[in-house]
Amino acid sequence: MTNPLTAPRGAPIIAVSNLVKQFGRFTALRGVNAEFDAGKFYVILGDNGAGKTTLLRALAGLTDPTRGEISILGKKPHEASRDLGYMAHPSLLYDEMSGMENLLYFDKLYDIAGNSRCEQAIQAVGLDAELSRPVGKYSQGMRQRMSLARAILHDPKILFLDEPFSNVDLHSAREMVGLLKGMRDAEKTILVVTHQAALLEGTADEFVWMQAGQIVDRTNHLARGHLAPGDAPAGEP
Amino acid sequence: MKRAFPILAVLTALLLVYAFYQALWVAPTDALQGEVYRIIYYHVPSAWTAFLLFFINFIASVQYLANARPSTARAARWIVIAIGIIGFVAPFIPQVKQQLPTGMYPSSVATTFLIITGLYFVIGKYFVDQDLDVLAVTTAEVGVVFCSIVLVTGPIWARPVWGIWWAPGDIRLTSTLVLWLIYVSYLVLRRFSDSAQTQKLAAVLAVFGALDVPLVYFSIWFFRTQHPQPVIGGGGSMDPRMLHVLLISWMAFLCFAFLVCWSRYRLEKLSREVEEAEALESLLEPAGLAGPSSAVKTPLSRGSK
Amino acid sequence: MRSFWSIALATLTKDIRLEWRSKDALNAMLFFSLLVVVIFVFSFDPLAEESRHIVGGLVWVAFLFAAVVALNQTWARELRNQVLDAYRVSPAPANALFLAKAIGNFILVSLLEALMAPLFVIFYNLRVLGPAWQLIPVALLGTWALVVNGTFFAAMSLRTRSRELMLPLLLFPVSIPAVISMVAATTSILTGDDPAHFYIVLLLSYDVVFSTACLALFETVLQAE
Amino acid sequence: MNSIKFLYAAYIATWLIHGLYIGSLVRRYGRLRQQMKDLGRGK
Repeated sequence: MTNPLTAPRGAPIIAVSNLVKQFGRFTALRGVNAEFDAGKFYVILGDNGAGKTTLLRALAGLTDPTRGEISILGKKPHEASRDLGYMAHPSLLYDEMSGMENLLYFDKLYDIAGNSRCEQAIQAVGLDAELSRPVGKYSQGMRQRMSLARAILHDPKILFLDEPFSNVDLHSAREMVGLLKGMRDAEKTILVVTHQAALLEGTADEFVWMQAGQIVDRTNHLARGHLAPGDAPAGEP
Repeated sequence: MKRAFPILAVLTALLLVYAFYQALWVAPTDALQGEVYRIIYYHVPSAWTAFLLFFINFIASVQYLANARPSTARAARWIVIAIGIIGFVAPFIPQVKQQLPTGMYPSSVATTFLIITGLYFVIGKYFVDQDLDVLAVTTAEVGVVFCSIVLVTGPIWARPVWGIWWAPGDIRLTSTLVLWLIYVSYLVLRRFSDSAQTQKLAAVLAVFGALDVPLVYFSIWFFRTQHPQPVIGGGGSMDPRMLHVLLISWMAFLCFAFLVCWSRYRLEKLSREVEEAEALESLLEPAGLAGPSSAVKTPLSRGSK
Repeated sequence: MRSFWSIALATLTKDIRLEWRSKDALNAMLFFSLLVVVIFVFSFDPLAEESRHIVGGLVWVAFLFAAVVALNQTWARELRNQVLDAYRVSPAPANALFLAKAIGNFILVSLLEALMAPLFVIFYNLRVLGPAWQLIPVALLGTWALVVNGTFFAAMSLRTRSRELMLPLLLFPVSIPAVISMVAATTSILTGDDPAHFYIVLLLSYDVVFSTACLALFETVLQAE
Repeated sequence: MNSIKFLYAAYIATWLIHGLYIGSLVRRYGRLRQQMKDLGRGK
């Protein structure tokens, strides 16, 4: 396999330069530099507090960086919002409404009216659009999948997923991986933050290792071939 | 710049002593109120100073918000110019002239608008980006101090003259109280904010507070005022010697306010630099990580003396 | 522009639907406003002769308390599961969300007032001496005045520590002219002594000024994390 | 005249408030200086 750093398959679609994010005295990101190419599947790995979620939130335009630049499709994250799908660790859904009702609402925010689009999204994640149960009564796995359906509702070019497999049983997780693989094959760019990287071995194009607010390594395999200069061995399972 | 502060401090002290002497011994005794009227030499200048500071806070906040985008900054500039032109020309139009309250001259109204416009551009020239926010904190805090003095000396004056501490229908004291409340809530928001964008939130609140001022004034105005006629531009009943002393006193308090603002401004700048340095320190903390350490210069070199 | 209104409408219907599904909160709120009325009745003797002069103030202070409790709940629903983030990553304009929330709160607070007002009338034996129909514009404009800034400052206090406490701290000072106007207008209508027109105009200008300011500045508040 | 007391009270109150505020500024400067020292020591 070729090294993706030297031979990119697609053009860079996301460029991050010198990104710093501080919450008071706590530093979440300390100078992140990276480019992500179109149509690739990235997995971001690292310990708790390594800055993965903060990076994803900054990319999605939810949090303004203290310093540094983010360019998505040549625009700022806010301006590129139509091309971004974001799935967070919390479900980002209203517990008291059914999945379909939720999606019909979020549909309006993207100015794409129509039940069919929502039904497609629900079916894409392997759920039943007829399900009238409120989301609050879903199982964790179903809720995660519905959350994914919300993120892909407007058919974005780029997907940011934060811990999509946490608390999901292995079977559902495998299904979701298959789904993501299909989307990658449909030329979507996908960034996944996860602790269960083993699930994505063979699916992901690249593993991005983060530690203490910086990207320390990028590898093609889950096993890190070499360590970054001055880096301690990662405590990743 | 460093040496200017003590020189100015000495001058201000002299001016304050002179104003004190003028207020207590030179100014004539009021025929109706007796000696106690001399409170106005502290009360009124403090009020004017507080209003000026709050106004600067408003301008700084508007500019801070407008500068977020070049387009809004440009729009704000043109709006201010338009207000300046209209305010300069309008008082001389006969129909508008008639509407002005007695004792208010068109030329003074026009000058006021000119000063307001000028202030916007002067502040915009000398304060950029975060400095605008520092200016806003400074003026709000010092303004609240002066406003507190107005609110304390007001009732002390009212008691012997009116026989009551506080007249709820009195327009100026009550609207000053509301103004004080608004700016205290502004300072509370700054203290309690959890956001990385406290400055923006505070600026928004400052704009809301400033929009509130005319509404406060009109709402109390209808209650009918118990206050004596305005001291300046209201009937001209004031002895010119009294006015003279009042203006000297205002000059003295303005200089004093300037000094206090200067110290507060420097304190805020320094503490932000310290915060930044602490943040940088935490940025560099885990040794061995290849970071931006070489490129980082501590910003404390200036402030540590 | 069309999408602005459709987003606002969708948000509003969504909020009403959610409010309806979790009726507990609504019921608790109704009970709370009932309690406020009863407390006021016990604190201020309803049989006093001059009750007509003070009841305008009492009613609006009671409404203010009920409104603050209701307003504090507005954004709570958006914070659960961080649904607000889903709105923030979407291209939907922030104003539309604000407008929907403000209208939703307006409906809710009006509902509470509609429950409380008759109780005040009964307990205080009120009989209106002035033009009674003017109470309607006063109530509508006054409620909007409280609600528009209340919704705005409730969103602002999301970004602070101890947010439930922050809302009244931010809201009350700015609301003083509105409170003065509605109390004075109500009193002059009840007593029939003075015309209330001036205050109605003042309330209207308050509403216009602050609705504009809120719509213009809400994006700053929503995105200030 | 008794009202002269009010005059004195007002003047004293004014300088008391200014004094308190300047005192708080001095205290804050002191705390800042301490912070700066700590910052230098931390390195």
